[in-house]
Amino acid sequence: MFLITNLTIDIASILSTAHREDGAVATFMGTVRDHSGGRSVTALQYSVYAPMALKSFEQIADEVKAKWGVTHLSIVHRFGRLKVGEISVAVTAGSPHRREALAACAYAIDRIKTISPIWKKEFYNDLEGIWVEGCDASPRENAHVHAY
Amino acid sequence: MFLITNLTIDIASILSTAHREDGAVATFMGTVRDHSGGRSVTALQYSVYAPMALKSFEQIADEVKAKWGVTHLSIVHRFGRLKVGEISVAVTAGSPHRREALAACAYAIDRIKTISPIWKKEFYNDLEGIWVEGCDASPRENAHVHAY
Amino acid sequence: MIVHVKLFASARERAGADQLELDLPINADLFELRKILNDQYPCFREMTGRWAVNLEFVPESTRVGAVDEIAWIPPISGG
Amino acid sequence: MIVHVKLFASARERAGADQLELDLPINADLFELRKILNDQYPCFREMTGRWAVNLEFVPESTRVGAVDEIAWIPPISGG
Repeated sequence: MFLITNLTIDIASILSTAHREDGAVATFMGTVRDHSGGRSVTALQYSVYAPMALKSFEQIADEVKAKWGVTHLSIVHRFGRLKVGEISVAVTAGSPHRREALAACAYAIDRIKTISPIWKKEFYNDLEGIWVEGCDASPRENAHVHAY
Repeated sequence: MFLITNLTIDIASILSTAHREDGAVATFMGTVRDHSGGRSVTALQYSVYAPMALKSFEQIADEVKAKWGVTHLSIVHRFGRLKVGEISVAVTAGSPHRREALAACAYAIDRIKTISPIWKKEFYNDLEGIWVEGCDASPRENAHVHAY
Repeated sequence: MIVHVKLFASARERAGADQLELDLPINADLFELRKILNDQYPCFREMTGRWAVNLEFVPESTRVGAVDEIAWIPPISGG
Repeated sequence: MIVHVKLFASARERAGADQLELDLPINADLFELRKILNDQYPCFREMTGRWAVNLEFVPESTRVGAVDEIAWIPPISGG
């Protein structure tokens, strides 16, 4: 399942789509922290280039399946305004083996942060909000960085 | 939270105890596979030396917190009879950083398989059931194997 | 030829628009597009980012046409 | 002195009991306990496993007393 949604991410329903017969299911969830760079964060806003982000999720799933033979990978990402503690992203991998499921989750979240066109704006108590500038690697550089 | 239970593991309620303000929550779930060593598995039975297993969970949490600075680790393990697809174990780690949360989950599940006194009996279509003989490492060997 | 450049996040806010319309020479590449963008919208001169064409990251040497979906991708921060 | 040895999983099934009662010399260690166990319950001779005393894995050289909780831990397979 690949999903970009402005609704609360329901982790139980995501897990119900995992192939439990596989033996191992690993999940990573990113949640909104109450601080960033020493400042108190009150809310976040995610903006997404949705069709390209979904395509990137499919690409990441293909990479993960090729590298670790996991049988299932789902990626769900929020957009819009999020409160502290809410889930911004959930990655779930199902595999016959635990190491592969966990490695697939770690790889997928790294790749999302490198190639998925999604932007985070942080809001503080007293400011307008600032777009966080994260990864700007060229696609070719990515290929090297992530060739592990 | 450390729990040994004969009831269905409710992953949503476990995740609700994770510290979502942390930024990163990783979960590993082991589920009952429908095959093992080429044979079709119909059910599993877990037997636990409960007070020692709970003590081992606490030890694993201490190790994980010392190694990766994760703020939260929960371990829940089933006992009794389980059907194919049911969750046998759920490990959840909360941390400010994703790599630590995922590494903590991977480490904790490896340690459970090495030091927690829990035994699995596999049932097949036509047989009485066989106790799976897994880890028999001495405590001293463990210390070396897991010193990463 | 007329092309449209989709904008997101900080670039969208600085330009004050979801997308920009530009008149490019036939067979132009993204390097030429960037020069025209910088001339017409000075706020772009300081911006870092990547190009995407038809939902894929591409190098600046890529030639674009009127039917291509062109997007300017500022440094990303999802996850 | 009388000690009790808790059994689990395959050991419990083979011995047909949750725990066994043994009469050991004072100050005996687990190595001596194992010898007495093997003599009285021949099914133990082929068993591999570890010793736990008071909920901790311990080496065979550990001395045990009547108040200790002694458990025989066959190869584990949790997770």
